[in-house]
Amino acid sequence: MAEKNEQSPEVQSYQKLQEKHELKRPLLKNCLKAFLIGGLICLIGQLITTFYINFFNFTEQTAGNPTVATLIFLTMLATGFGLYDRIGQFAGAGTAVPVTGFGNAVISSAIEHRTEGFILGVGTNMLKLAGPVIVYGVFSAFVIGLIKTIVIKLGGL
Amino acid sequence: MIFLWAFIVGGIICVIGQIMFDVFKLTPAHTLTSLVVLGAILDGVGLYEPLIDFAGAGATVPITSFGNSLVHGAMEEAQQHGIIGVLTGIFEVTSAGISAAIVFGVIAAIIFKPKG
Amino acid sequence: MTRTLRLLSLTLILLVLFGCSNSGTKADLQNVSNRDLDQSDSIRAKETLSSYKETTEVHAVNTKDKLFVAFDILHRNRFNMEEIESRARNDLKELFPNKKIEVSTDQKLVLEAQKAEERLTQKKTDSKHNLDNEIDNLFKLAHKKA
Amino acid sequence: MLQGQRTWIFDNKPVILSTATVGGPDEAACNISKDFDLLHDDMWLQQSSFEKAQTMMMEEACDIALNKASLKADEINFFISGDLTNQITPTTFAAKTLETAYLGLFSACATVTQSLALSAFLINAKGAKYILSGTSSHNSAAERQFRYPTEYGGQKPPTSQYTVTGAGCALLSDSGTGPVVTSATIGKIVDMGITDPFNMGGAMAPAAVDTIMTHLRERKIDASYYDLILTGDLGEIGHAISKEMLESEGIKLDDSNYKDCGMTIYNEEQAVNAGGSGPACAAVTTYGHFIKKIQKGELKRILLVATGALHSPLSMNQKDSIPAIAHAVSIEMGSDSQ
Repeated sequence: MAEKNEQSPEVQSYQKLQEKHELKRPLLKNCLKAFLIGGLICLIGQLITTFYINFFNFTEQTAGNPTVATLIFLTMLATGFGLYDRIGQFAGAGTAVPVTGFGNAVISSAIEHRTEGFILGVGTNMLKLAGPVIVYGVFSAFVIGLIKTIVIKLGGL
Repeated sequence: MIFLWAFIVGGIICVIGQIMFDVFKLTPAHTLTSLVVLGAILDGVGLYEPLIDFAGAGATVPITSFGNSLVHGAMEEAQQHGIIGVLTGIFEVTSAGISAAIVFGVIAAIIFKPKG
Repeated sequence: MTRTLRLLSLTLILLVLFGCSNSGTKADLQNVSNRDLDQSDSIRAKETLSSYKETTEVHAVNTKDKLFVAFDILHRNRFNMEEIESRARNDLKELFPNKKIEVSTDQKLVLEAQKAEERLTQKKTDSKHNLDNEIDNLFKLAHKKA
Repeated sequence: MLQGQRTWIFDNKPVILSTATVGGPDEAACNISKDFDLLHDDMWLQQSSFEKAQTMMMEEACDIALNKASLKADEINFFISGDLTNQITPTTFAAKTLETAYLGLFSACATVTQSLALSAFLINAKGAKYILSGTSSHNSAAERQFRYPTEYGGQKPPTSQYTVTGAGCALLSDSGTGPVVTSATIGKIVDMGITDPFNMGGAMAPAAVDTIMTHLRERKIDASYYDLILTGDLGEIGHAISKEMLESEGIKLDDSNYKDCGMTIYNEEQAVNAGGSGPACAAVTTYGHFIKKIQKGELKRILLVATGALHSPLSMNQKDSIPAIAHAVSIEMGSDSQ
């Protein structure tokens, strides 16, 4: 990609031809599906939160963790029974962006690699897909926390 | 009301993800990583908490909330111990999502095998 | 697939309707007469917060030296929740400078404060000791962190 | 023998004595399911891993081909085969079971023609009497190696293709009756800078065109010599592109004499997006469906151009483009080519 200007005219003309025939991704339809399914997952999350608030001793603040854990538990079942990849093909980002998508990335990697054993298979490969999310989540939190603390210390904000 | 807004806000965040998939042709890993960093930045400038107040699970369920809760954890320590707190805070921060995914991942590996 | 979609949207609408329909019942605190259980401060606090244009529901419980207020606001104002909460806190501090005050907009605490009120009016909370317990529980719950 | 720069003409007429195809559950539901010799309804084939399942399909295909020709494994000189799973271990373990001399190949989805061309060459040169030439792939084994875990809910774009679960095998000999391998053209790497791993057809089409053009030129024949020019797994996009490219070179083909295995195998209801792919795609379609047509006399001469994308997950992550290759082998009806 970086060598775009080095490409020969033959390659460039081929890529034009290729683009002409390439099936376009149905953006509008995909976005609508992502909206509906993604929204639905969040709605289910809200229902679970409300359930925990009303029937257990959780506040809005503390109900977040059990809600996420419950959603990931449901994801485990959907992934294990081979449903999540099918819903994912339909919903795209609608199932990838909620925490259920994160859970699915971890859980699907874990069960995929069980044939290679629990330490070298499951253990090493579990975070193969979700690793970058954790890595850059933590790192960006560190950087932002640092910047914010300095700004506050300097009397800004 | 909160249910409606959870649906709408959650849906919109997913649409942003879908656009990153389809228009910018990012892989899921790139997309999710960008969204987590986005969540962290939004919390850094103080916009994510109001969004949670407004949309409830619509803001806590999407992956962006990882960034939010990580920054929150770091900031809490920082308020007590200053700049050192950011460093020590970041080690104490855990997100329920990460722990839950790992625990259920191992359980799933014991119970299930891929359907193919 | 269309059938599934239709089913989904139907459940969705039902859920939203269901979620919107739980309006709060008002407990009449003026009936509480016991001096130890005097709730007149709570009534004043509720009047103050009810005068805000954003509030939809206020519940309050107090002892001699503590006051707990939980309130809910119009959904469109939830973006400014922190600001409204601190305004309420300051107003109440001014009103009751000698009391330890806790203010919350958390759904759970609104729910619990309402229950505490009901127990007062139904005379289930009938001693100073019980009331102290009630308010301590509310304070504890409000301080719980995620 | 050698004609032109990279085309072999096989004057001694290596014969395809028998062929065998094995498929998985998706293949049992596909367009050409009746042409399979053996179909499985379980992705695992009761094995402990997808890779072992792939090994088993390869073994079964070899057994069936041997049975059809009433031969035993120890009469076979060479087993020439490959696949695209990690260091072609599924094929290697099948070779271990067969206990024959073994040459392992890697040309990704073009392995079927690479193997067939080399086998025909060896037999033509009297280097062997019987050769088993085959290839296999397994959808889940390929998915987990090249893309995501099989249960991961990633959305595949419409340009993506679906790896065939199956194995195809041909038994070649220097004498006997059956379709004859008459010529082969070895392809060269063509890389047009496509980097999207979900668009294999677009990456491989120029390689197919290059090989077809070279084959026709070096054999000094016209495209109409063949009843059918059959590409491996270009899919919808690659098929359309290659057709347009061939047309601009003056070779006009239509849907009746220019087909793609990846578009032939699955039906519309199967969610395979642009079509089938994988080494087994061209193998099962040709050795099952089209060989039967040749045997029945419905087709006389076909040119099989299997295409392969020779990238690896590593090269993709290092932002390299997808290098593609295509090898062509012509198969003609025995009596006609006498």
